[in-house]
Amino acid sequence: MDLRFTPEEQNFRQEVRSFIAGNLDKETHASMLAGHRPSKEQIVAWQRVLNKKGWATVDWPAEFGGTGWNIIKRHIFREEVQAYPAPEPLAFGVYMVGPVIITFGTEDQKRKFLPRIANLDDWWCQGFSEPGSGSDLASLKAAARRDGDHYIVNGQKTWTTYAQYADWIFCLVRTDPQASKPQEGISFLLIDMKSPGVSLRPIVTVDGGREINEVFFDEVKVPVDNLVGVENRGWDCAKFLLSNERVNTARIGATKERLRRLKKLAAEVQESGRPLIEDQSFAEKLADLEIELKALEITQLRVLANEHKNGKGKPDPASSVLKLRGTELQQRITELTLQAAGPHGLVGENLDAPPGHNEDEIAPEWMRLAAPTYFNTRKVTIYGGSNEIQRNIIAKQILGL
Amino acid sequence: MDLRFTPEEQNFRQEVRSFIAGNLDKETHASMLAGHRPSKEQIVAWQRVLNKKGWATVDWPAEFGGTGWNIIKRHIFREEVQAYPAPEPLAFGVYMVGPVIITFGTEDQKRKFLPRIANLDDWWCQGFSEPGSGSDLASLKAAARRDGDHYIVNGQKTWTTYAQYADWIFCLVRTDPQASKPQEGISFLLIDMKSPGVSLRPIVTVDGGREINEVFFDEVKVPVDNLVGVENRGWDCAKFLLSNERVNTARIGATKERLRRLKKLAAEVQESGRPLIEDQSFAEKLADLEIELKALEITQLRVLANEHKNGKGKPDPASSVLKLRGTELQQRITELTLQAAGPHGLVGENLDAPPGHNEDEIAPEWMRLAAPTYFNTRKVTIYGGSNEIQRNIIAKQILGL
Amino acid sequence: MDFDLSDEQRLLRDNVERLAAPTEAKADSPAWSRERWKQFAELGLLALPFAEEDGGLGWGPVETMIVMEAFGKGLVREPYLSTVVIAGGLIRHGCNGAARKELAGRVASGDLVATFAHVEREARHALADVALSARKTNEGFVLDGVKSVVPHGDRADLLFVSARSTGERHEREGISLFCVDAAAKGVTRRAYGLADGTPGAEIRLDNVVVPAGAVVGEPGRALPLIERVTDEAIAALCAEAVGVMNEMCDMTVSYLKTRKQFGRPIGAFQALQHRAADMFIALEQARSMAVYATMMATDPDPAQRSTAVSAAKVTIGRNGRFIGEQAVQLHGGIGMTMEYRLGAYFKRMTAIGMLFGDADHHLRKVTKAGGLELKTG
Amino acid sequence: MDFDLSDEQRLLRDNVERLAAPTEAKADSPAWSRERWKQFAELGLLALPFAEEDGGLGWGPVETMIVMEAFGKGLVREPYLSTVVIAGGLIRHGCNGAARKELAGRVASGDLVATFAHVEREARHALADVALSARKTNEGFVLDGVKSVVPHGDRADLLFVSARSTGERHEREGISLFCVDAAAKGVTRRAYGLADGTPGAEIRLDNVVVPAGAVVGEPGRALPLIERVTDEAIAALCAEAVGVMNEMCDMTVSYLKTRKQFGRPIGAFQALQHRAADMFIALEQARSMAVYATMMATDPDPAQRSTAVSAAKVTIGRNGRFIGEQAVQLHGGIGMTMEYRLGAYFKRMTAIGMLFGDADHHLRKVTKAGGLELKTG
Repeated sequence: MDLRFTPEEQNFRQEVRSFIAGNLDKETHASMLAGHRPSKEQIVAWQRVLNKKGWATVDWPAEFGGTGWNIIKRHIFREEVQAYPAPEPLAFGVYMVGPVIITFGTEDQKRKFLPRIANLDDWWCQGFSEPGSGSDLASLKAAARRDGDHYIVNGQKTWTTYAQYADWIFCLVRTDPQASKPQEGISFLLIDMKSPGVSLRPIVTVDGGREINEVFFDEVKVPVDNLVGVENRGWDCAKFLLSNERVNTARIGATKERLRRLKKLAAEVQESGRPLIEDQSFAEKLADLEIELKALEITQLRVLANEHKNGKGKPDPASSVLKLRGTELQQRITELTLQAAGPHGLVGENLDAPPGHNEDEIAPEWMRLAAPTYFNTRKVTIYGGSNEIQRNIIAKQILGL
Repeated sequence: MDLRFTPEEQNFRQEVRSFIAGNLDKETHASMLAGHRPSKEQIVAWQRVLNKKGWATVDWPAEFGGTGWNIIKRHIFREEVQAYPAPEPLAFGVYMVGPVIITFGTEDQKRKFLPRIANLDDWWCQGFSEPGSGSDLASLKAAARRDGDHYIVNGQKTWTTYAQYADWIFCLVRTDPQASKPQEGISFLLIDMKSPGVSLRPIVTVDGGREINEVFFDEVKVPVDNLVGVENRGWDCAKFLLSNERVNTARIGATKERLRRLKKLAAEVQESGRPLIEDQSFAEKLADLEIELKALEITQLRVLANEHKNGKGKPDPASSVLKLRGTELQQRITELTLQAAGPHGLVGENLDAPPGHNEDEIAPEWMRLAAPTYFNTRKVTIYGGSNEIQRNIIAKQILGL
Repeated sequence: MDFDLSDEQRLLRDNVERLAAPTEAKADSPAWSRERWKQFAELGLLALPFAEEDGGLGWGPVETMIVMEAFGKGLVREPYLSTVVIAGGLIRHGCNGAARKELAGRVASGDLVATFAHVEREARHALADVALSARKTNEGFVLDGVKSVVPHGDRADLLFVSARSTGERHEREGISLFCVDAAAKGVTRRAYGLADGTPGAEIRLDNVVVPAGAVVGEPGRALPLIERVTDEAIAALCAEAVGVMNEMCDMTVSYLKTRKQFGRPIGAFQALQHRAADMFIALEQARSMAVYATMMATDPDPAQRSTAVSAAKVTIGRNGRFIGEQAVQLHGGIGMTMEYRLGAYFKRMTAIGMLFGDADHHLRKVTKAGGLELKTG
Repeated sequence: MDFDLSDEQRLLRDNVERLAAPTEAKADSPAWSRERWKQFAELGLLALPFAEEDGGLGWGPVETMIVMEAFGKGLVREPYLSTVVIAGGLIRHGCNGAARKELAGRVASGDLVATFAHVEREARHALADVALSARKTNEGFVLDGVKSVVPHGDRADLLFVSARSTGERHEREGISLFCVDAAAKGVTRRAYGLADGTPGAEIRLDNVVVPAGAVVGEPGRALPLIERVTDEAIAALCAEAVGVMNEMCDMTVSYLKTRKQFGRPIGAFQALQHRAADMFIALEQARSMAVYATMMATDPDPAQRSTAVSAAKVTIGRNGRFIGEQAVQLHGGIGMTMEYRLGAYFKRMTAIGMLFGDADHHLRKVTKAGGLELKTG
């Protein structure tokens, strides 16, 4: 047991950091630093830079374009990308459907989809939730019936992030309505968003942004070749994917970056001539967050090391701890940032407003973004299996209750 | 709506305060101020002083020795007693079995028991919980079978506070094991602790004190005259009693007194030459508690005013809020007191040690009592219907979930 | 002590609740209408706090509490707080004789929308942090500087503007208050929506000339007046907050009863039941502190008044955030969308938490004041 | 970076866990035995941290962590922390040459129980607050004053006593450390049980004469040594705490599975399941911070070391309290009794929370140090 990063690991970190610094578009970086989400174009451009370097899909097995790095290096890489901050490779492709195709897909599927996922030639989105199926995912109703070489898909998905950009959607659909358990009649389908019968309706969120959508399927023809894994066994793919997602949603590197920024801002903001950070109560809240974050960082390393030891594909239920605490910390930082913004945090702004636009004189950009970011970040304890569901998982799968 | 105390109410408060100051035994007062529980003798002596004045049973209807005061005066009286601090009238008699006898009892029972309850001629204890029946009180097993003019009681009660002092115990016992619902076969019995077949086993609590006991009944003969209310309808008495108890367990006056004391102590204790209370973080915790307590105080007045308006005997489920928050605040203060004690809080002491004994030179009495009081106060969120049960009550009875 | 509403108060509550009843439509449109404002006037709501001799109803903080709570429940966007409570308070406590009567009349009739322009870019929550300059001339004053985050500053006809006539930024002395026509030369405003969708503005005063008669209260000594009215405003805001929280709790409980997952209403799950119970507790505690603030907002002792109002703001800020966040969480995705009315309440609650200082700011104030009185009685 | 235990470490863990396995009997009897102490010696545990040249095993903080965690699980009352970790640390870092070797040997063999007498009546958690006086004479020093809350001070053979040889109370300079025979003339001790049942004592030194050779480390400059060893002690205590919390969590989960109310195990109730999940999370976070403290306790930079260790103590203090309180709450009445072993763990956890400063004290330290490093890597 040695918990220090080795010199080799530290060198690797430097290498990653220098690469990002030397290759990331300055405007993308500035905009993210200010608290904006990267745009579609920025995400695509950066992922292609990474892919060219061979770093777009570092977690994949080497034969499919992975780097073969060990768990620590992969952790360092992800942390550096988040903390710089730079856009992360598109999760729906690289962390979600990609690993599912690698694990459950056919050779043809791998050949057809993986390189395009890596290069973000295809933008993927996720079709899991439905209006009536949130936490109870297995109750989903969108259905696919077999018709020759095709499935005919009907139904609706919702909360689909960035569906407006997407070329493809991976969906859970019901293929056997007669199955004895709801989990058993579900299949995992890949659907071209350009297929006739696919339509979208944007959902505007409380922060004023347009991130999510409803997706409707009306007699959509999907080639049976687009089934991943075994018909009616799509639940296996879903469980595999969701467990991966839990580890990803901790986003510790990104939280570090936000916290570091907040600390800097709190040193600049003054009340009655005294920097906010000199207020013991505020300073202790920041220190508290730093401590919680350190604990979570080490917990994440422990979970990763454990997964590594136990072999891949075996999801560690402790990843629920990462999802839970990770998302809580993300929210906590947005609360404190809003507090730091003070009255000018009331100068709200649409999260999708272009960076650096001309409201600057009313209040600095970070203050204007504080409220919408706080609003928007409420989502993180809801999606990816709500934190209540994560507590169920811990109670049942870890504690055996 | 006028939320200020009227001059008459303020005068009344002064009158109560002066009476306590003029009549409470100095040693009792000093010992309670230091954080000790009053002894049996102190409780008895003081209740008799109160009874002589006509103030031992202020909440009872005037015909049974109540004062006829309105809800506000009764609130003021209780608050003054707790905040002085002076011993409160013995709850098991005055707040629990007394009102049950008044509401459900026979004329004979009223004549026989009420004056002795008021004068603390009889010390009562409570026989509700059993080893297998805590939160699920209705699952109790202690049984009474009819045998002529008597019930024969067999079984066991537990967590019986001060049973070692008690002359009488009021018990829930099962009289109809065949009843269709567990609540329906239960009766409310008064049992003389000197009856043959009654025995005790003390339970020492983590603080080292001896407050609670197990009580065993082995073929105990109880006259049928000691049944309160209707046979098999004892659950009505129990519900009535428990709802009263919830209001009582808030103990806001006592909490005020403890908080006021803690504030004083925190001004005396120094670290690196600076009083603890000048530490912003500690001072804010105290202020926080004061605010929470103020909110609870007004909530209590609102609940009382509401009960008053809706008529007596109709328990307000909002009393669960009082029990929940009231007990949480009691615990919070013991935590902060322990924190204020610092390293010398480690000089633990048995809560039942005589006051002012000779360990004084090792650490002041309040520091020595800090840890055992913290330990002991864990009970308040457990007894009287655990706080989890109170949340169930709020969810079901108030919110209709 | 008496918690009952009088018959008149009950009638007021019923009337206002009817007028302010939340509708699906309203949550989507943050705009307010002069039409409804006129309805308020007809009901006497705009005359509520003014003395009868000034043409008002002569009602007090309890009536204001009743109105504001109903407005909170209905998410009313009209400038009642700005115009009637705050500007009204400055008029009542700051203006004299004829001016008071005239302004009160114009507010009561619904003709005049007024607001208080006080916050500055660098000031955060410190009320004494005023830099906008008031230069004395022979005829009066020249005002120069910028006020920001002025609620309803976009359409207000009349502005009460705090300015520094002497002394340094942060000093308690030297602050004066001016009554400025929003159409006056040199006044420009830039309208924007606040984070919760209510209208706001940045207001720039470029050498705005005002007569000596525009001074409200004592020149150079306006801070105590500002503090007094701010405390009254916070008390009213606390009542509004209770209405907002109440509605969020109600929405959540009914969502828990109707939304089904795993074959039963999600309200059947004990963990969610307990969360709802905690929301109810938070609401009841907040309600009690709103009552406390109402009771103390007119206390003659400024120190006691301010500490009590700050204590209420602490509870409102924390419990409001807890209730809002949990309401969104228990609703899941739907609670995050603009289409569902919860979001608008959540955002309003967030804004209330920030207005006039957040919970931590007020906790610090209570702490510095030595805490709340723990004396019984 | 590597989280795996070596084969040797795994063997150590298994051995210690076997030796320290909790038994019902032990929770009731807070006393410790010289017999078991000898068993520890035989297993090499008492030689663990000392250099091989001093007759020790030359093991490091990870091994200490393994031992302490197992001791926490088993609620071991033997003076390992006092004698091996703390006195051992003072010996290792403070004593020179022959003295070091001799003392290390006596500790390792189990012949010598030693402890550190540092806390004073007025000092609270400030390590520099030393008033016990050390007056220099021709032959050495005369010690005069009182130390309190000395863990295992009742039976220790050897006392390390901090004293002020120059300067004022609170000053960092002027503190010296002495090695004092507990049987020396002028030493009196008053034994009592600490709040968690472990033995403690107040120790009075009335003009105790010690030779110049009794000074440990540099005279007047002992504070850095004391801080270093205190940090090592806190790291070890964090590991013990993890063992204690782990056991409380395990007890609670199995109680939830067996205790029946309303016709089913109470662990079937979702609100209690979620509470148990929160306890598990608190445990895992605490475990991570104990690992962090272990890693940082030997960091060459005293500032980084101390801040990291304080951060761990914050987590341990808070999460330990949460787990302890919830364990008692979920057990209900039975958790409050001396008869059931949970109570002893709860009290130990409470004592650990107080030892060397509570969570708030350490949060203040972290804050004053400017927080934890947020740099990646």
